Amino acid sequence: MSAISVEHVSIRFGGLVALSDVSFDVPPGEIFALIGPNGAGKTTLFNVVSGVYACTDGRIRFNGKTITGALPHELARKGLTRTFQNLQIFFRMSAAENVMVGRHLHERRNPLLDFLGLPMVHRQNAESRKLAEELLDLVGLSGLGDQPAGELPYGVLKRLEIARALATRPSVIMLDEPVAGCNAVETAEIAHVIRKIAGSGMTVMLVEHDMGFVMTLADRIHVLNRGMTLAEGTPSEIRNNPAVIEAYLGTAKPGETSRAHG
Amino acid sequence: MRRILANPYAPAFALAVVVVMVPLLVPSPFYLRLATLVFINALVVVGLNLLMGYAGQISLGHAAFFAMGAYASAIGPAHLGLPTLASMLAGIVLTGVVAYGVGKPILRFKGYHLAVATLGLGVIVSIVITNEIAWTGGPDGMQVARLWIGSWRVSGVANWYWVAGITLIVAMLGAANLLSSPTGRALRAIHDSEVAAGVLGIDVARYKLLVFVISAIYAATAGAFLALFDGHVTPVTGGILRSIEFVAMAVLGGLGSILGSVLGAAVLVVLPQALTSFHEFEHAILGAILMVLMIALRRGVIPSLQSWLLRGAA
Amino acid sequence: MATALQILFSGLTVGAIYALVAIGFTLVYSSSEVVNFAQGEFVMLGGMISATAVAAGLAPLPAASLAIVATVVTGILLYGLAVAPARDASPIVVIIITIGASIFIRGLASVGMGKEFHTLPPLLATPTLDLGGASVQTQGLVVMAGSVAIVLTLWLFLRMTKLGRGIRATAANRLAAQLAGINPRVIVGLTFAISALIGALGGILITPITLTSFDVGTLLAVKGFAAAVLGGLTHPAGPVLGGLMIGLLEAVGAGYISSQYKDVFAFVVLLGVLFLRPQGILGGRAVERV
Amino acid sequence: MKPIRALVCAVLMAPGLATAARSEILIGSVLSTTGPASFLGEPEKQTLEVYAKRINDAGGVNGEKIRLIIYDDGSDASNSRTFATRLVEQDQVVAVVGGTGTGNSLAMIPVFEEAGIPFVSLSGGVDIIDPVRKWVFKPPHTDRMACAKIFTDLKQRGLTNAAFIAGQGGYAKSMVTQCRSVAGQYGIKILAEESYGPRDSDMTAQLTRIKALPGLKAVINADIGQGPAIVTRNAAQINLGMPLYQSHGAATQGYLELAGPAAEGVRLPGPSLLVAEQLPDSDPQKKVLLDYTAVIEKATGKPVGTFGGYAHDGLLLLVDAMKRAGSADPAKVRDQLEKTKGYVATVGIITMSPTDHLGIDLSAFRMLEVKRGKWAVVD
Repeated sequence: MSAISVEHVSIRFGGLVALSDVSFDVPPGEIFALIGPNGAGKTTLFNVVSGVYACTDGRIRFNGKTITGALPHELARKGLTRTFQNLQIFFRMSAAENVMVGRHLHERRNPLLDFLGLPMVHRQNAESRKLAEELLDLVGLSGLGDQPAGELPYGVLKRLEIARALATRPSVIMLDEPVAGCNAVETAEIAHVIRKIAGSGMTVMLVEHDMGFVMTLADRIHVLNRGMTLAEGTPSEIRNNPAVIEAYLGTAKPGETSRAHG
Repeated sequence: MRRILANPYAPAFALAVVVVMVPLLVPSPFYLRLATLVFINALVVVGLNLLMGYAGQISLGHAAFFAMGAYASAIGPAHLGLPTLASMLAGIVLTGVVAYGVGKPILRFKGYHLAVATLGLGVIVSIVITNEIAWTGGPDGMQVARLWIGSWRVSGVANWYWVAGITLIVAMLGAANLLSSPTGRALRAIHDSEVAAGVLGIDVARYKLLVFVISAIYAATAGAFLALFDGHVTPVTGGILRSIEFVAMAVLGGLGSILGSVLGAAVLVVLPQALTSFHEFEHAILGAILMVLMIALRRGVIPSLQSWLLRGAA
Repeated sequence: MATALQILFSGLTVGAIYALVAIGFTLVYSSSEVVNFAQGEFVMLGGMISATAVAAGLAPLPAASLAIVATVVTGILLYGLAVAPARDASPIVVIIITIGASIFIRGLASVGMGKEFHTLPPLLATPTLDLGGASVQTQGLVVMAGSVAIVLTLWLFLRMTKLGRGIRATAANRLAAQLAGINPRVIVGLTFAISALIGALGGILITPITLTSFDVGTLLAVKGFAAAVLGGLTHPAGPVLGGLMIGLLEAVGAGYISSQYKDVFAFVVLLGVLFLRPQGILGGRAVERV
Repeated sequence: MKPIRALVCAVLMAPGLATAARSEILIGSVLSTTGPASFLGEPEKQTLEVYAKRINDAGGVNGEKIRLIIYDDGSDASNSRTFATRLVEQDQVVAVVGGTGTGNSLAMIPVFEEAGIPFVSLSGGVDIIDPVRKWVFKPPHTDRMACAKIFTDLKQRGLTNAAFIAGQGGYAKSMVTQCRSVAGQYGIKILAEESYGPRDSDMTAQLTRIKALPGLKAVINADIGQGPAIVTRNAAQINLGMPLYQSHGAATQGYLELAGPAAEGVRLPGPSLLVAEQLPDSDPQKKVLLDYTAVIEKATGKPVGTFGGYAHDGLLLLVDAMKRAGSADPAKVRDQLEKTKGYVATVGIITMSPTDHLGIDLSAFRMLEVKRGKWAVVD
């Protein structure tokens, strides 16, 4: 059974067709990459799968169960979470608190007990804080826990989002351009983290423009162009696919780093 | 310095010191009345700050909840034969229920739409209070029976000063507890990014509704206190100008700062008293002070002072 | 039939008044995302200064001109001294600043021009007209025509003149406009001046109907704000549509349902419309980008 | 935390600057000079200030100057109460005259009752003196008296089916409520009670609805401020076709100016103050009324109105009682206030008693009609 099945998904905004009849399957534990030129619909597809947008047609299944139309927080509860292309950091919190928010589903959360500030709430806070530190260590941000998130550099925030997503203990994690704007060292670190989490059995879906990163990391690659599927296969298959080469040469180079909306 | 400023319980502690000190310092009970009014307003503003400053949802209608608490405490004894304490508590619970029912649809709005929707709530409540004369006495208002707790007759400024002051301290402690808990982190997450909060498993709609209800309960409690303290309540209690004043208090003191809420309430309650000597220029000066404070301390008095102090200490 | 027509005219008259207030809100909002709660005071100044000047013996036209100039200067000062210095503050802080400004302006107006109510003579010699069995104030027609004329002029100004295009460019993308050599501070200052002008003009036109006093601005601002949001804060015709809708709802409420609860009726319908069209009646579709 | 505590203390101390010199008689006042009731509060304030100065120029009271301390409650009753506390606790006044709206007066009364300070209210509501409270007096007409005057006139003219159109302020609502309660006694049937908002600018919808009522003979508008003028104009606009009555809230020169020719034929119960010149010389009130008119017009350049007259009566009643008591001692002044007998005021001739802290009767009102842009007495 696939971790994620996208079946004939289409979405329209007014007259604009953003995705048209896209289908693919992601088996558990795989690193699955979505690529395509700007405007191909990669982030839109992420938004549909993660419940941020509702698709116009089609169906999405998660571990065999239909999740079409479910809200993001309901999907998170089932074990699906994501990061964002344009950072969605909680800027008014510290780095550790950002990750602690990711622990939300696994915390006892009773507003009345929270209001009263009972000792068990404080104990739980300490526990969450410890786990948050561990996740920060995992993504290479040891010792930054108390830093206000608003004061951290871009590359660090990218990794903070990954740590925060991991805190929800997902079975599927979707990473939207995890190494955009990162230098070579940071990119290598993030690739290492992704391999590690995939190695633990987690399914990873990612969108990325850095072709070198995608080609070395992904098990399989799905190529979108103008909202439609262009090709799907292993990195070597994609690298040699004439349609993919044409689409990229016809529009923009694979390595381009523009931050335009996908 | 940084540790003191960062301690979530410091504001409540500071206020506790003030509550104990003020009666020793002031020359007449009039100042205690002023302080009591500050506490009552601050109670609303602390709740509003949870909603606006932490969860990032605006309300231009909180005087509606304030008035519901006030009128419930008045109407229970006058028309339903209930003891004052029971009707006060019932009124607070009822206001929470109403906030839940109203919040469910209107919290789907964001930004200026939410502002208009809550403004509408305020207008509606205010019109109902003005027109249902048989129940509310209309624009001239109604008398409020005294509060008895057991054999203790809670009346006069000497009693209400302590009731309001201690309630405010408890409310501030509760707010501080809430903020450093899963619930509070969820609220603060919603403020910065609803979509990120959602993908991390936070039921955004539920938490918005939760904080809306909590802030309504704070407001209703304060409204009940004002009605019982004054012994008379009029529809101005729930007017839209009062709602806007609460927002001004929260923003002036500093959104996201509990101590700021108390200070904002203190400034806007005490300032008109201090400006009476300017006679007809009173309002112009009040407006000018509000403008200048907001321009100079644009994140609110307390957050601006805090970052200034931290910079000085570093 | 005549009753229905009378109620319709009542709604249109009131609606046109709200529309005049609302136009100023949307203009400033679209260029700066600031909701200027002192807009109601512009309306007040337009009416009050004119009425005070007329009472002091000035002819209506010079009195109106004086009022407009004084209000525009107030608008520019408001921007330059209070809003521009806080331009990097959050919208709610800027709103509180404009509320402070409106308390300040109102306070000075009450000292300078007193607290009595004033009126101005209507523009046309015939005060009322008979239309299909209903009677309508000619000044109401003037206000309606005035708000349509103001919207059209504004639209032409925004489309056809260089300055107007600068305002639109700033509204669409502040950074891009800045890169193209447009100074956003000048542009936003200009929109404050224009909205003050519109407010003053509106104040002069509505005073023969509404009468005026130093504190007329507050509630007008509240209704105008609701009208602007209902119509869609960024569409040029939004405020007119929003204003007319609220006016008509109030009149229908007062005429057919309950005059005590007409505002409740209007607000409930307004909220219902916002549920169906969260972007306002004429607002463009907004897709949240993540 | 020290600076904050210091700040709190400093701010709390600020109002303490105004302290009394002991050689003066301190008289407090809380008025609504801003907010919806400022239409009433502002002339009250002007009158108090002008007359306090006149009294002092004429040598003061019992050889002492009086000093007024006036606060603006912004038409908010909770503020009234705060200022009432301030007058008693902080300023330590010996008497209070004020309270513009009925709600404002009612909110303050417990403070003065508890402190034992005479309070002369300027509000219209009958609840203020009914039941009688030891320390509370009130010269103004009650709304109920205005109702009685209008209903008497309606009955005489055979216009027994009437409708109300009223604002939503305290004055308007209280008037309608009190009129409803006494309508039956005069054989008047109230067919409708329409209403409009505080800043509404067009009431033709409500008037059209009223006009369509079968058998309706007259319309009564209860309000203050700009409302009565707009209702009067709208009534003319839609050609109402039946007599329009206003309340004493419209008994001002401002109403005549704002309503213009539309006011022709409108009737209202007003104080003799507005028609002082038309009174016969034998009228005992004439001199007081003309004096008040001359003083205010000279000092403020503005015409007199009902509400300023209330303030005149309130302050002078207090002063009169202080003179008779020979002291400003609150208890003695209160006793003398209660013994006021035949005191000629703008509202009428006041005679108080332990069971009557109002002291005037229906004769204080005259039915006035607008004729050629001026007030004329019709009864």
